[in-house]
Formats: sequence, C-alpha cells, structure tokens
Amino acid sequence: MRELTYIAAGREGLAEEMARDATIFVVGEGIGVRGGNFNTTQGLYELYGPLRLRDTPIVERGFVGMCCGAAMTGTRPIVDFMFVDFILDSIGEIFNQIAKIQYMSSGRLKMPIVLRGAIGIGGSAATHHSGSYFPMFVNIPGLRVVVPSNPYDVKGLLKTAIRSDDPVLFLEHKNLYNNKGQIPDEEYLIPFGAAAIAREGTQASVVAVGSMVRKTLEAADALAKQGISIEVIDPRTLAPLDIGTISESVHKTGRLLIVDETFAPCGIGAEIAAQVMVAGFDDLDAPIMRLNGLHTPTPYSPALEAAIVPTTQSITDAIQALLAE
Amino acid sequence: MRELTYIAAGREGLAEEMARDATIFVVGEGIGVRGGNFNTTQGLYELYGPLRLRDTPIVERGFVGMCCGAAMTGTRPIVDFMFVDFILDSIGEIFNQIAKIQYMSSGRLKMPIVLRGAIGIGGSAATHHSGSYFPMFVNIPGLRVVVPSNPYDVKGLLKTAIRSDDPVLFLEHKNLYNNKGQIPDEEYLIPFGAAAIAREGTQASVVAVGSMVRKTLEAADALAKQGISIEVIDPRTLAPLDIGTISESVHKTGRLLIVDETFAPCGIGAEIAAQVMVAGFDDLDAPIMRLNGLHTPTPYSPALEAAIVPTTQSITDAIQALLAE
Amino acid sequence: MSTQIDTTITIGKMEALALYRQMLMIRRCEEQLAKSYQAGMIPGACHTYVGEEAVATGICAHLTHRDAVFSTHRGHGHALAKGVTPRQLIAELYGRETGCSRGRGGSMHLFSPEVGMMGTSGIVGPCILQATGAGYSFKLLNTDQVGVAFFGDGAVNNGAFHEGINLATIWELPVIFVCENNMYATEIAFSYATRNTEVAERAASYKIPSVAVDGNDVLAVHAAAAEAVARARAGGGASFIECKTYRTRPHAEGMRDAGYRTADEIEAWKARDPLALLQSRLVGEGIANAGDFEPIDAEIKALVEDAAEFAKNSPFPDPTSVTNHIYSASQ
Amino acid sequence: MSTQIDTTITIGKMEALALYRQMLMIRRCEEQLAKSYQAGMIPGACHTYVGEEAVATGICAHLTHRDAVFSTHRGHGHALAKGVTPRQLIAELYGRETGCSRGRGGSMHLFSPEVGMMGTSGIVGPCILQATGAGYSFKLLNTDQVGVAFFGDGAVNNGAFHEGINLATIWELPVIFVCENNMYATEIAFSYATRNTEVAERAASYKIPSVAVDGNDVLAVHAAAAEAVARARAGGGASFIECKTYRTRPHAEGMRDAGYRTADEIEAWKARDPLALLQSRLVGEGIANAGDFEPIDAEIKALVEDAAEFAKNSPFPDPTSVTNHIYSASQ
Ligand SMILES: Cc1ncc(C[n+]2csc(CCOP(=O)(O)OP(=O)(O)O)c2C)c(N)n1
Ligand SMILES: Cc1ncc(C[n+]2csc(CCOP(=O)(O)OP(=O)(O)O)c2C)c(N)n1
Ligand SMILES: [Mg+2]
Ligand SMILES: [Mg+2]
Repeated sequence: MRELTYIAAGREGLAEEMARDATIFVVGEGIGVRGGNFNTTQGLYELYGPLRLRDTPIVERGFVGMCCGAAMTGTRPIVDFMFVDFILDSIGEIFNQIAKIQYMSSGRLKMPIVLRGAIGIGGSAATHHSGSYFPMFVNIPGLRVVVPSNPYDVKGLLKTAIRSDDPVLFLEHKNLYNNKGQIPDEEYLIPFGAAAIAREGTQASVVAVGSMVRKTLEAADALAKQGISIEVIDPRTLAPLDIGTISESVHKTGRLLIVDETFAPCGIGAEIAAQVMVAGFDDLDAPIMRLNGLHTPTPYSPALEAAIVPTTQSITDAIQALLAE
Repeated sequence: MRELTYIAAGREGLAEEMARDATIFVVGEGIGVRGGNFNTTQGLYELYGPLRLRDTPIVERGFVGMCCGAAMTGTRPIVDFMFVDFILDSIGEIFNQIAKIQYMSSGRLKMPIVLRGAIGIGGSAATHHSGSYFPMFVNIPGLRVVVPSNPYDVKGLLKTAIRSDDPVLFLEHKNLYNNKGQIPDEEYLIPFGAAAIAREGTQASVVAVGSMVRKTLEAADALAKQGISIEVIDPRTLAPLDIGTISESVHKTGRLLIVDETFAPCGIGAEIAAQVMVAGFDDLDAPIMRLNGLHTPTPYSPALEAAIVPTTQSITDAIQALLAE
Repeated sequence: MSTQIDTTITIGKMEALALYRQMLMIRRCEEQLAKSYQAGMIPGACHTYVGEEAVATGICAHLTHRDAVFSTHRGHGHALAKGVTPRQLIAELYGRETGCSRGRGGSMHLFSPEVGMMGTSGIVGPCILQATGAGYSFKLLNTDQVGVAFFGDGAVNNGAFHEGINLATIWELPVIFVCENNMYATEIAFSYATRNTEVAERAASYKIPSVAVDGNDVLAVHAAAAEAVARARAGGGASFIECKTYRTRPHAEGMRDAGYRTADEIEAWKARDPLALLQSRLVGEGIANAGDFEPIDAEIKALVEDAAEFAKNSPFPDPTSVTNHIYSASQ
Repeated sequence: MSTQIDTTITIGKMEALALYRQMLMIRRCEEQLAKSYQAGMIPGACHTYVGEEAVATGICAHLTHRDAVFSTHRGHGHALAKGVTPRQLIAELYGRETGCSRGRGGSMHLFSPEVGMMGTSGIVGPCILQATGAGYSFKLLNTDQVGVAFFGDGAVNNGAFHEGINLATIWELPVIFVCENNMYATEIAFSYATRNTEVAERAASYKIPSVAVDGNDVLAVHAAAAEAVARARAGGGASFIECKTYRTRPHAEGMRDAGYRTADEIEAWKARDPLALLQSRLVGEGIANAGDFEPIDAEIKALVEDAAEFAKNSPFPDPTSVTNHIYSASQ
C-alpha cells in the first residue's frame, strides 16, 4: 500500500496501461512535454514520446473526430480535455459517430476510446471551466460514464476504461485532485456497474455522486453523533448504473436521497429516483428526495459560487428533512 | 377557422411574426429560394429577400455562433436546422454562450433566438436523421424547450418563442408535419409552461410528449371502449415544465405513466416522475411508470425501426399494466 | 500547389478496362437503385453517384482492403469501388439483413470493415476527421496503410475540413483527402457558399500537397491518386486532391432538380460522361476497341440484375436483434 | 493580401498621446492585477495583456460605444480600450458587485454592453462567430456600426475561424477580425500547431482583405484599423488584421513560464515594448517631448491606484441574487 493523490493514482493507472499496450495514445493540449494542465500525463512524454503523447492545436472537434477514426483502425486513443467544458465543440462526433459506430457496423468495429476531463465547480473557475454535463452522456446509448470519487477508484476504473472496447466518458472532479488515498502495490481493476457502499447504515440511503461522496460521508458522521444511521452509496459509474445495490439499500432503509452537484432537471438523481420507485415502491416510507446544485450558470465570485453547490450542512439538512417525511 | 397542416400552421406563425417585426431573420440550408427542406419558409423569401431568409453553407456551429452575436446586438435570429441532428456541432455555442450570456451580463444582454428543427424517428431516416435530444436542453439552465404536438399549438407556441427574449429550442416531430388541425382566423399566442389536458379521465394520468400525444389518445379511445377512463396530458413545453397540472391530475387519478419516444435514462419521464413523487407521494396508488423508445441508435430497416418506438398498442398495454399495479 | 497532371496514358489495357468496369458497375447499380426507389423498394433516402464514378474509381484503384475509406451520404460509389458487392449495397438500401450494414444503415450508413469501407456518414464533415484518425493509427502502428476521405464541396466550408486537414498536415499522416467538387450542396451553389471556389488552392494554404483534377477523367484522377498514395505509403504524409465533377441526377431520388441549376448546365456535363470519355479515349488512342467493352457491359448487366434479385429475396432483419451491438462484448 | 502598411505618422499629437495613455492604462492595470494576484485578491484566473497593449489600443481608437467588441480569455486590454474603467475591471477580478460583470465573470467573462464590450469568453473561438453575428445585425439594421473580434493564434486552427471568416466574407458583413499572433497558445508554439504560420495569408485564402502588421507598433495597428473600419462602415464588408506580437508574462499569473520558450526570446520582445516604441518614435520625430508624458504617467498611476482601492472596498455580490437573470423578464 502507498498513499497517492487522486491525480497520481489516475496517472499510475494510465502509465501501467500505456506500458502494457503500445496501441494506446493520448491527445490533448499540453499533455506532452508539459505533462498536462492537471499533471495527468506527467513523466509519460519522456517514456513514450510525441506519437503517444500528442500535443494538439485547440481543435476539440478535430481531435475527437480523429480519435474516432483511430479507434476504428486498431489503436486506443485517450482524449484528455483538461477541462471537460471543452468537450462541447465535439458533441457531434461523440453522439453521432463515436456512440453509434459499433451499432451501425453490427459490432464489426469497436470503439475503444476514453474521453477524460476535469468536471465540477470550484476555485472560482467560472462558467466556462466548471461544467459536468454527465446526464446527457447517460441519456445517449453507446456510451459509458464514470465518475470516480477517490484515488483508489480512479486508478481501478481508469484501467477498466482504457481496456474497454466501448467509448467511456471519464469525469474527474477537480476538487478531488489533491485528495489522498491508499493504493495497493499489486495491480487491480474495478468493473463498471458496481456501486460501492461507502458507509453502511439503516435509517436512510444516500446516493452521492463524485465530489459529493466525501461531503455526504461527513454529513453521515455528523448525524451518527446524533445516533442517526445513514447508508452512503457511491455509484462509481452512471452508465452502466448499479440500480440493484441502490434498491437493496432502500429495501433496508425505506428512504432515499440523491446528492449531486450538477443540475437537477433530467439529471442522474431523477433517473435513480424513477428506477428505484419502480423497483421498490412498497419499500418507500417517504418520497425519494434530490439535493442538487442550483440550476444556474456558475458565477465567479466566491460568495456566489459557494451558494450554488451542496455543502456538508445542506446535505445534513436534506437528510434530516427526509427522515422527517 | 381554417384547416391547416402542422407545417403550414407553423409557417403562418412565422410569417405573421416576420411581418410584425423587421428584426427577425431566418438562417439555414435551403430556407431561402427553396423554401426549406420541410417547407418551413415557403413563400417568405419572395416577401423578405436574402437578408431575412439567409441560405447558409453547411456550418452549423458557424451560423449558430453568428446568431448568438446577432441576438446580442439587436436582431432576432431563427435558426432552421432542418433535421435537429445537425445541431450537435453547435452545442458549444448553445451551452457555453447562448444559454449563459443573459446571466453573465446580469440581464443587460438578451438572447432572443429560436433554434428549430425536425425531431423524431420515422420514414427510415436512419440514425443521423432521427434524433430528438431534448433532455439535455432541459438539463441546462437558460434554455426554453418546446415540443408542439398539433397544428394549433405549433402556431401559438412558435409565435411565443419568436417573441421570447430567451433562447428557445423549438422541436417539431417530423411525423406530425402533415397532420391537419383547425386554426383560428384571429391571432393567438400560447404561453410557455402551460400544459394541455388533451383528454379528461379519472383512472390514470398519462403524460405524452410530442408525437406520442396522438398515439396516446388513440390508446385512451380504445380503453374507453372497455370502460376505462384515462386522462391525457400534453406538457407542450418541457422547460418550463407545468408540473402543477400534472400533479393535480395524479391527485385525481393516483396513477401516472409518461410516454416519450426518446431515451429513458435521464429523460423527461424521469424528471416528471421524480417531481410528481415529491409533490404527490400520498396520491400515488402505484409507482410512476415510463414508456420510452428503446435505448438504441435508430436503425434504418422498417422492420427494425418500427420495433423501437412506442405504439398505440404498447401504450395501451403499459396503461393496463399501470392499472394492474 | 500544382494543377499540372500528366494525362498521357501510362497504364496498360487491362488496368484501363478494369477502371471502365468499375465505373460501369457503379453506374448500373445507381440506375438500378433509382428504378428501385421509384418502385418503392427503398424505404429511406437514396443519393446517387451518377456522373461522378471516375472519382471513386480512380482513387480506389490504388487501395487494398487494408486501407481505410471514410465517406459521405453520397457513398454508394465509394463502397463499390472499395469492394462492397452490388448485392451487399442494394440489399442494404432495401433494408435487408444481407446488406453491408445488416439493414441498420441504408444509403447513408454503409459499413464493410472487411474491405476497408469504414463507413459513410449522414452528417457532413466527420469523414475528414476519421480518415485523419486512420492515418494516425497507421503511423503509430508503423504500417504502409492509408486513410482516405471522400467529401463534397459542401464540406469545404465546414470546420471539420479546416481542423482535419491541418492535423493531417502537421503530423504528416498517411491520408488522402478527396474533395468531390460538384458545384452544389443540395441546392446551394458552391459559388454562393464561398468567395474562393478553388478548393485545391484553399487546401494549399495549409501547406499540404494539393492538386485539382478533372474529376470526370478517370485517368487524371488515377494519376493524381498514384502520386498521393505513393507519398503516403512512403511516409511522405498527407495529400489533397480536388476532383471537379458533377452529379447529373437530383441531390436525392424523388427530389426536384430545378430552380437552382440550368438544363443546359446538366446537358453540358452529361456530354462529359466519365464512361464515354474513357471509352473514346481508349479507342481513340488505339488501346482498346468496341469489342473490348461488350463483354464487360454484359457481365455488369448480369451482376447488377442478380444483385437486385438477391436483395429483393433477402430477409428483413429480425426485430428481436434490434438492440444488439450497442455495446461491445467486453463489458 | 498586402503586408504594406504606410507608417508615416499621419495622426496629430493629441491623438498620439491618447494612444500612449490608453496603452499605459492597460499596462498599469495589468501590473496592478499581477500584484493583486500575488496578494491573493484574485480568486480565479488572471491572463494579462502585457506586451500586447498596442493591438487593443490601435484598433479600439476607431470604435465608438455603439460598435461591438467580442474577445477572449486575455481580454483585459480590449475591455479597457473599449471603455470599461479600471475600477470596473479590477473590481470584477476581485469578484465584487461593482465589477463590469457584477462579479459573475472574473478575468475571462468581461461584459459591459453599455460601452459595446459584448463579452470575453473562456472558450477559444466563439468571439469570431459572435462578431460576425454583430456584423449581421448591423447590416440588417442598416447602421454604420461594426463588429470586432479579437482572438489569438490559438484560435486560428479552430473551426470557428474557418466558418466565421468565410461567412463574414461571402455576406460582406461589417466585421474586423483581429488576430493577436503572440506565437504561443499556452505552451504550444504556433509553429507546431500549423505548417503555415502566416495567419494573414491563410485568411486571404477566403478572399477577405487581409493584412499583417507589427502588433507592437501602435501606429501600424492604428493605420491598418483605420482602413478596415472605414471599409466596414462604408458597406465594403469584412477585413482581417494579423498583429504579430508577444506576451511578456506567463500565460496566466501563477503559471510557470519556462520549458517552452527562451529567456532570450522574451528579452528580445521586451526590447520592443510597445509603449517605449511609441514614445521614442514620437520624441524622435519631434512630435512630443518627455514632458508630454509625465502628466499622463501621473494621471494613470493615480487612476489605477484609485481603482485598486475602490475594488478592495467594494462589496461582494449578495448570494441571494445568485439565480437572477438566468432567464429574461419576458417569460
Ligand atoms: C452537418 C450537416 N448539415 C446538413 C446536412 C444536410 N445535407 C445532407 S447532404 C447536404 C449537401 C452536401 O453537399 P456536398 O457536401 O457538396 O455533397 P454532394 O451532395 O454535393 O455530393 C446537406 C446540406 C447534413 N447531412 N449534415
Ligand atoms: C475550446 C477551448 N479549448 C481549450 C481551452 C484552454 N485554453 C485557454 S487559453 C488557451 C490558449 C489560447 O492561446 P491563444 O488563442 O493563442 O491566446 P493567447 O493566450 O496566446 O493570448 C487554451 C488552450 C479553451 N479556453 N477553450
Ligand atoms: Mg456538392
Ligand atoms: Mg497566442
């Protein structure tokens, strides 16, 4: 076991896979000599050179479309967007091409491509550097969506993403980058579609996404001091979504809250609520609740930015409200 | 009253608004002399010429970004995408610019822009000409999303959309284009956020979106013959969403089904279900159900295409199943 | 940028007749599809390649199944020239399980990776980027394969053109960009869509080797492609070829063909029919005689009739298979 | 395309000193912001314009508040030259309610429609399209206003450049495209990102009037802009101006500035400081003397000190207002 940061753990997973498979290459702005704006590729250029760590002009649509063609012809591209906000110029390539080509070719073509980037609100990054956007990727068939919440998961899930023959959106919350965690010395992978019980409890179930996991665990700790027992579930992947683990928890607790920094309307909380209601209608002692970030563009000023994201306090309050239902 | 097709009714609304306000212009491929691939602008070029009916090169990102700048500087652009699938190359301009500029300018800039296009599955249009994509537009703050289901609504809602200072996604299902309906001789507008009760009933509520309204009414007719009374609700706009009308109906019936041709995960049905559960948990005699098109790219062959969309029969079956819960 | 292409016939009789045969196969398939469309056998769209056969034929003559072609909504000719059979093509447009895309695609989504037909797209632009990506793979894998993008003048003003050509140029990728400049995008004239209608000249501004050729002269296309493909295989990087050509049928079957171009213009181009041009050239220079073409005509006629029959008798896909292959088996 | 710009001084002393004053205001504001950043007063990013002041100054000297400017992440200079006050700019970077964007935007989102500053964008590219749209409005409304886009070399390879310039050209819109070619996009050299680093030459391939000027020579920029703005106001359509310049500070405050460019290169450009260049030119040609600059230096120093003080004492926005203005009142 070693202690690594979230970024270092992801980088270790990437390095292991690049060493294992020479067909893997990374594209992005500043991911070569510079080692990535967030140090995602630090040290790899020295090992693998410009063909496998390819700095690009500012052409998100261009290199995403290029990587689509590369994935169709025998290599395994990883697109490092730095901020995932920049992915929006390439949505046509992702929805109309990358997500559909396995289907259109009846599986004769594979689409082993990883699209990774920093998501989330924090550090006054303002409205063009704070997006998450994962609900739309969950909505579209043909894509996998991964939202690791800790260093252990980011390494194991990234290795699975890189080995997947499906296109994977790998979305890392920038506020988690410096969090530390224990990483085994031996290799491990984490399968998609397997939620983690981050904390066991009996009175209410809380599904927390990405950066909300830690805050929710803090809320659960606070409530534990008051003798309230909360189960916290980290879905880890949103597509596929492990609804079974969530439903089992609700079967036990009878109550569910979904905590998600991103927008509520047509968000992942709505999907989980709709599925759990059908799977466990008779289990529910209260309506399934959602706690989301406010439905607004992200403002710059710290005073405003802090007001739009769920906090340990607002999560605690939401759980109390759910228990009072 | 006159009988007009869906397309003609929309065109009449557009023509009235263009006559009323000289700052309105339309951009798109073939919307000039040709009158639009779907005849959306037929006859208008002769009246208003190339500056107000602007044929474009195939540059969806380019003309959407251009219309963003135009809307900021005193004119009222309407983008006619023909098939809405082509909007995907312009998502960056829509999410990062068009949707955010009123907020970022604290309301000192307005964003009066209409983004209209044909949505939906039908006629073996295949996977690049069958998309709908409205859940992602509902997810993002700053946008209005309109899905008219009949000629009367398309005219009244399009006029409201054109007069709106907010960006509006105006999504017209191509299978509805030739449907006929009665259009009043006098001018009328339909406000956003006002659902329509398409049919009154007592035993179950069914929210149907766009092209599903008609099929659901047919299903309700069939069930009426068996003495089963179904209330059918057409939300008409998805953002804003008239959850009040839906909840009232569920308060009366105790049961809700959402019928939507588009993908279920993080779709509009999930959002409606999640909201109604909170608004009317004690009203529910059964879990809220969803009937969606299959979660797959759209295949070409009629045999396959027919298999992925809800039909009058599958809607009838879903209602029966809901009543049996 | 050079527009000088030496068109003295450098290829042998067999090769020349093979080009004729390929162009004829495309022509007859398209004529069959037009008939089938009118007969209601084609449930979706149908964009024919009639008049442009020399482009796909002249380019693909240099390619093997290991090379990767990416194309557009007007892709029947590219698919056939790359090795998709008339049976697979016609069955696909009929929506049958025996089609090259198993009936999932239709006219605008032709996939046959077995022969390096990596797909046509109903969206204008992506093929340029995907061919660039194929070139990236081939460079990384250090093979001698090439990626080829076919696209129309309508794609030239699109950002994909700008971004893709620049990337292939700076990274010296083995890619051939082939612009089929037929002067119109649906009903929009290229001369309206840009002030600089010389596509090869615009491409040259990226400093990619670029040439403009008569797209109705299969020998000119063939010669230009020979140079570009050889350069790519030798590690010399990407090339651009503008083929000036014309579609003599409407944008798509069932669409009007008036109001945006003149009958005279259409007739003038029909007079430069690529098949007739090649035939008279070969006969004129004594390389072939009328007798050489008859057996080819007969063979292709039979081939296409058989294909239409095969398609008509092929089963529709099984609806229970409709959600197969959305995801790979690996998950 | 012409790169010949007549740089004999055609403007009067007052106008020349006004250019100096404007450049100095930008310089001193940026220096203040750099200090403020180090002092932790700026919660987000801060991209300074130091070394490039001549571009915004030379262009905006021809604009009124009715003209529309669209800019980038490096937009402080454009905002100031367009009429945003140092108080409004610094307060915005401090995240205060008194900032030009009410604290919603910060360094990359500067909005002041009152003076025609229509916004800077944290995303590379959109400003090119939006300026084209402003031109479209002005043409439709039949006014003599112009739209101006400022963008870096990093935007040149992006599809927005290709699509926007072509549209403004074919429709003859009153738009000025100003490329600030400072040779780097963050740490990526422009010479890596394209094989043709002559931006004005690439723009000319769209057949838009295009010129390249010394972006550190405010008089050269001013002269090029005079021609372009006059053409646009007279209905002559769009123009392109490449300004070759250099940022002498890191890409953003707090970032490293090594590993991608040499100290010598930075020094060489510092030696061509746009303020010093203008000063020596004016003095050298006897248009002004040292005494003319001192009062300006004093005035600007006071102005910027006051602005920083104002910003520091300004209130933060009220959190309860955080969801205001997402939608217009009309709904
Ligand atoms: C992104 C996008 N926008 C619009 C369309 C609709 N469309 C289909 S074909 C076509 C014209 C294409 O013209 P061109 O590229 O010249 O090819 P041609 O049909 O002339 O062979 C258009 C606009 C599309 N398919 N994709
Ligand atoms: C679409 C997009 N991709 C990536 C980025 C990240 N980014 C911010 S500034 C920058 C470099 C811009 O270079 P240039 O346009 O030359 O402007 P300069 O900083 O040199 O003034 C990049 C890559 C972005 N803002 N937008
Ligand atoms: Mg064409
Ligand atoms: Mg730069």
